[in-house]
Amino acid sequence: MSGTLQWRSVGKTYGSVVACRNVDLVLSAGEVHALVGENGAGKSTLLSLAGGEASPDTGAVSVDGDEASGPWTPTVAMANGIGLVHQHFMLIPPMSVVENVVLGREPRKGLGLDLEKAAGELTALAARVGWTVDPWAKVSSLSVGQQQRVEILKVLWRGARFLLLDEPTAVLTPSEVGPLFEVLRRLAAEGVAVAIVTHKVDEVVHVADRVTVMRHGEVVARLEAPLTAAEIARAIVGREPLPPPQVPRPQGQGGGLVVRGLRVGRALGPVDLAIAPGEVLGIAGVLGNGQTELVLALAGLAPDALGEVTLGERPLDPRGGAAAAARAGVSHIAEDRLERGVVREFSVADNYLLGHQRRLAPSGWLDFGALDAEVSAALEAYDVRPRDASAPIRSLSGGTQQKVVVARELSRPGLRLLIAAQPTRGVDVGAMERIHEAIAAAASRGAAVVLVTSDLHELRALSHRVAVMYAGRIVDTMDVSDASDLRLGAAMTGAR
Amino acid sequence: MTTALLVAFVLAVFRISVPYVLAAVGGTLSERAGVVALGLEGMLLTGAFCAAVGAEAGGPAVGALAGAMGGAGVGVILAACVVYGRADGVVVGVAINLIALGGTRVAMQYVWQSASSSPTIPGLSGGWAGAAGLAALAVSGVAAAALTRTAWGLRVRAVGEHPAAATSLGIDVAQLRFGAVALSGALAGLGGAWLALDNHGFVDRMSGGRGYIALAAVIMGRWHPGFAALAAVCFAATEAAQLQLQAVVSGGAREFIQMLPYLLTLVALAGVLGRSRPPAALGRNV
Amino acid sequence: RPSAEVASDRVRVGLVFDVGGLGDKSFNDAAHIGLVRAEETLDAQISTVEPGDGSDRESALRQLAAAGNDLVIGVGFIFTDDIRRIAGEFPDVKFACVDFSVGPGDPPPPPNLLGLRFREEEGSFLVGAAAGLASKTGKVGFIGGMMIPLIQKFEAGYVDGVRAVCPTCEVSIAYAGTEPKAFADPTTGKELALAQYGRGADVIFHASGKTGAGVFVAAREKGKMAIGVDADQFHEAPCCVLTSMVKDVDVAVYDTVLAVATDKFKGGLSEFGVKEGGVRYVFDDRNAAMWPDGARERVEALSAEIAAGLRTVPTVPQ
Amino acid sequence: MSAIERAILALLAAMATASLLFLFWGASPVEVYGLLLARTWGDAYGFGQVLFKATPLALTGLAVSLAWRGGLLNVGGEGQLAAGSLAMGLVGAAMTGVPALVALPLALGAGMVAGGVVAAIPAVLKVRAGAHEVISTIMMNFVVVGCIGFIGRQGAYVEATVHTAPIAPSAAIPSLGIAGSAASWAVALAVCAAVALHVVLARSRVGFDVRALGAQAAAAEAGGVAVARTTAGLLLASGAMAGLVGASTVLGYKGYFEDGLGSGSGFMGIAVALLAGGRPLAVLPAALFFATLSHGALAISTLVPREIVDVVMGVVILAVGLSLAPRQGAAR
Ligand SMILES: Nc1ncnc2c1ncn2[C@@H]1O[C@H](COP(=O)(O)OP(=O)(O)OP(=O)(O)O)[C@@H](O)[C@H]1O
Ligand SMILES: Nc1ncnc2c1ncn2[C@@H]1O[C@H](COP(=O)(O)OP(=O)(O)OP(=O)(O)O)[C@@H](O)[C@H]1O
Ligand SMILES: [Mg+2]
Ligand SMILES: [Mg+2]
Repeated sequence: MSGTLQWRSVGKTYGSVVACRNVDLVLSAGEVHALVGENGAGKSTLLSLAGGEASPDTGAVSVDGDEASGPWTPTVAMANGIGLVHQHFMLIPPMSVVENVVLGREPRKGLGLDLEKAAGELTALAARVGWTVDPWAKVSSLSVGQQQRVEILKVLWRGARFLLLDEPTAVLTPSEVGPLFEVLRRLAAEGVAVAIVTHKVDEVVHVADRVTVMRHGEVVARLEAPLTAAEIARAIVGREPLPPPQVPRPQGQGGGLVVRGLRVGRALGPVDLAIAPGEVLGIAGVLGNGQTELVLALAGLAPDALGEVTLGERPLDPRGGAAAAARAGVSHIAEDRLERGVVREFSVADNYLLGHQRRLAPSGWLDFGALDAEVSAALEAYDVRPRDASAPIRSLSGGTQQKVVVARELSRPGLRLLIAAQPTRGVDVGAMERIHEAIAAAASRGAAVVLVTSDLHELRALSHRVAVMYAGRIVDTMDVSDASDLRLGAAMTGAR
Repeated sequence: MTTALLVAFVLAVFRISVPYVLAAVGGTLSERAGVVALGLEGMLLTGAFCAAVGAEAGGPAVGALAGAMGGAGVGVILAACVVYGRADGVVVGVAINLIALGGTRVAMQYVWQSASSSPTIPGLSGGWAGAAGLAALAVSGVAAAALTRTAWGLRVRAVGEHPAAATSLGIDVAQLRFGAVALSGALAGLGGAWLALDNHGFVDRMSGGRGYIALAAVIMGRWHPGFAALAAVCFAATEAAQLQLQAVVSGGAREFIQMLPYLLTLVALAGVLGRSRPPAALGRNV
Repeated sequence: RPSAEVASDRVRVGLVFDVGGLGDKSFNDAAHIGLVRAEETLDAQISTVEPGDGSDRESALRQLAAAGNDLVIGVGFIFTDDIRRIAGEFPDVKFACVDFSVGPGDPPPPPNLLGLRFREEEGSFLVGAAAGLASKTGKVGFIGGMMIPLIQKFEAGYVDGVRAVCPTCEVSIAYAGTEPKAFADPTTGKELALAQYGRGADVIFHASGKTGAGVFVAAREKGKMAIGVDADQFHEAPCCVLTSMVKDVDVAVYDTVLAVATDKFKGGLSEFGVKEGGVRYVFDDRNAAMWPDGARERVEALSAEIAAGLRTVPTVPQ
Repeated sequence: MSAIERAILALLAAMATASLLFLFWGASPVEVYGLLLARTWGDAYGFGQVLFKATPLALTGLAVSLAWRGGLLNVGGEGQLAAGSLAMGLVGAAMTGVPALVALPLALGAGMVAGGVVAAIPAVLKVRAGAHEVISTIMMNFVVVGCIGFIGRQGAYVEATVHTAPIAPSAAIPSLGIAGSAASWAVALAVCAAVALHVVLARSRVGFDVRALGAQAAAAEAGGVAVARTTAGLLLASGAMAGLVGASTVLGYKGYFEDGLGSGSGFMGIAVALLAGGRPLAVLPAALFFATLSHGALAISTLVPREIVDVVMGVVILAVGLSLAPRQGAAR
């Protein structure tokens, strides 16, 4: 049993929630093993049990067939060759790459740290995998893709033989996913066991040797290569996947969003674009090329923005605050849900109220009757479970939280512009379908839609036109039918 | 200014800066580890009291040691509540300061049968001012080096920025925070000891808000021990200038001279030093 | 308000301290000494309260008045208004207030209230004269606690005393602050004293409560002279205390208790100046060596002048 | 555990600590507590004094709570209440011959404006320069004390005193007449303020904005909350609330402003707000509790040092802080 990581009948409950129930799973050297399932199915829990960050209520985790005698802590897990890469990066932004890598296992020289030595080792390790890294760069200055490399190098530097990756591709662009998978395959070939969690069925087909499908904390299917996307999707949702929603081409022109010479600091611009009412403009690009700034400026949240924006022939101040934008009919599905999208400590109802507080308090006093009615209707329409408006939003799964956000943003009367930034990041297949439907519905009701996404499927399924951003500018705009991987990829890397 | 006056001024700055610098460096360590340093005032006060008791019993050296231990004791209580008890750091800081205030007065009545001051104790002579000032600055240098150049410092910074990340790497966040806060208590307690030893006695409320000023220095120093010490020295310098100026200025301007240090802080806060960013996990429990 | 206590022959006295409280080695302690002497020699039954913040003062007075004391004493000018009010409410209890303040146009105190007033400016004048005579550099200093009219009285008398013997002498004036804390801030006291010594002053008079402890530390460190206040503060720095401006609060308190015990208490104002022996300077074997030849005689003469009413001392800084 | 249970637990912990201290001092806890209760809730005068002392604590507690709910810690209560009290004293004194219906609102308004003005500087520094309000409000406390001394000595004080001229009778808040105690109808003002604040926070749009801002500023901003304006307004409102303290001390009790009048309640207001968890309605019992300890301290000072009560107050806050702490494994 050497080279195996084994979960033996593990169970874990959080309060009344059963995160894992009686799960048996073996991860062997040389394989890439995909873990899939809906939000809250227990995938992350399974990984954190192996990483020693949570301890199982029942069963145990063992490496090479031996169960650890003492408690299974992160340190013990690491010593046994387990390297866990979290969905939300566990990197310390103001520190350098090498500091992040050595943290907790620092090479010493006398009283001090020997960072030079570690930096050398790190550079060599990166080269072996096929990457180049600057060990002295600050993590905060790195792109998301680079940060992920640091995460992986961090566990490899600690001698990981079992590489556990939780949704590593959720934040990557398609052009970054391919190379990552190549590295994973190479590591597997070298004898590393790789487990990867993802919501993207195509990726599973592309990279995995074996697939374990989870639902409600239990393993519901085990599949082996060769795999088909449809088969996996069916196993995840337990039914046939829906066809992508149809967004009719806009008929009328004019009256939509017009942007001229928009700049935000050094990060964006100048940018010109126009979106007709009912049109969906998809924005592609490697993260950090001005998309965030564009979104914030259109949402009225860029205090240092310059330039002219009109919506329905009326001016829209990119510095004017979200309230003014909302009055003009702008809705904003924020990129960073946990920071900007929801108030984590608020209830579902209060989160729904956020951004509608002016409308629902015409006299200055909140109209709780109207709020309750709207929230109940929204929970029903979007199938938010549980249907409890007073539950704290942080008790919902990420996908469910996102449904509440989408419901809130699409319920704005007089919606003229919908800005959807990464609307389905980390969201499971079922919720994704619901959110796509909602965006399509907004467009067919006549809203101009800006869709910023790193998911090319989503981009192609919903957009009429596609714009590619690079270095703060729009470098290419095309009809969706012309948006081939090749053309997109070229534009995203600045090679036009 | 003549040379003699300049020397007098510099010595005054040294003397005044000792508690500020030590408390500010301690506060920096605590906050870099993610624990709000609102308890500095209580640490200074307790340190001063313990130093007076210690010095009365065994001379200045014992006093200094007792002061550091007293401050560390306060740090330990604070850390226990915040780190292991998971209480809010601001709440605990407020409580600790109140307890130190009342506690020293109760203890004074027990030890010296006076609610207002100790008898004269063996303290440090005036010649110590320069040495103590330089030593305090050296402490800030050591702290800066320890934060940036040692494994301990790396870990302290990590738990202050991203405790979850540190935990995932097998670092005991609670233990590190506990140590940093206890150390900050010892440093602030030593600062308090200087107050008592330099004045050859302890009086009620001797810390006189210096802990809060030290916290201001931590923030003005952008959570860097060196800059925090610098901010503390600047504070001491305006205070010294204020005291020296009183000898030459008269009339209504006096009130404004006395406000000088605080006004300067406000000016500094108004953006002269730019915006600063606290440790990301400051005040957040894990 | 009926007293619940059993009547007794012993005179019962309650006393409320000022901020700083017992153990300040000057003002409050002096009052306490007078009270304890009354306890010992007059068999008075005494109780004391150290109030916290402002409104506690009135409560404390009321508490003591209601508890059946024959005499309730407030120590400090800050009691003036509260004690007036309470005296009106408890006409059967006698009250006394140390440093009772009367502004222009204030009505006289009620018959059951005795205001004990000291002419601090006169005592300050005398120690000012001593400072002017003892100074070799022609520079002397004054350090006040909180900048309030009461303390400025000390300043005024002191400056006048210095000028009377040494018209060319320079007097530096400094105050520790504008809050009550300024009476309990030895660190600031020390720094102010060092600053004044550093500028050439060789005698400093402090009127700053516990802040003065720092002045004495500075005097010891620099080997320069300092002047104590309220009580004889020689022991604070035996090397260096030229004299002290003693305010015999203890005598005033004791005398008041005595008056009550012997049924001779009369309300009104009672002034203690040089003439009455209520304020004085200290000259004895311990500090004599610090006084230049003839200085003693000169100060005695000035003292006699004041006592005889031949000289008036200003109460406000000129 | 409910909030009430937590409060009771904290109370028990503090009482136990205090009992140990009393025993150590050689006093029987039963006797000390008995005396404390008898002299506070057990007699009319004591009860009146508790009400009187609770009023400033409630007002500063509300001031701190309000800011706290919006994510700000206002440590400037001391300066704000001092400025407000001075303003009330001066305006009150100028109201001779003015009917109460005008004089009283003017005096109260002056206090609120003065408190607000003191808070305005930290507010501007916060929104313009990002200055941390904890530091700037602490600095303002020192500055205000200096300014008040200056203003006083430049003629605001009656000569040779540290207090202002008496206020006009029409600007006075009537006493409640409880056995000669200092309690006045300013108590009602504090209760109204608490209720009003509760309703505004829970039911108004502004209150919702404040809560969102306090919970998560970035999400609030994206939800249309004007962060800078709300932050500044919040600090001003908090300062104005603290500026009302003079209603109890100046208008309801002394009849003039005196140096240091009401000082200490600014700092204790933080403790009150913490004990109340920032909830306006809970501020009232929290203020009563601290006022009871504070007045009771005087009564028990014949048996044990009065300052033990300060320690007890600290332990209460500590115990509340500990009992509010999130339990292991709970969501962050
Ligand atoms: N620390 C925790 N405390 C309480 N409940 C938790 C905790 N972690 C996970 N859960 C619950 O356990 C269940 C499984 O969560 P887990 O994170 O493993 O799901 P997942 O499959 O990774 O979901 P996703 O696809 O959204 O990432 C969820 O219902 C979640 O609410
Ligand atoms: N400490 C926790 N307490 C309660 N629930 C938790 C906790 N941590 C995670 N969860 C829940 O576990 C589930 C999965 O969490 P995870 O961190 O994987 O985020 P997610 O749902 O995948 O969101 P996203 O991927 O969009 O960031 C969610 O339902 C989340 O609410
Ligand atoms: Mg997950
Ligand atoms: Mg997820």
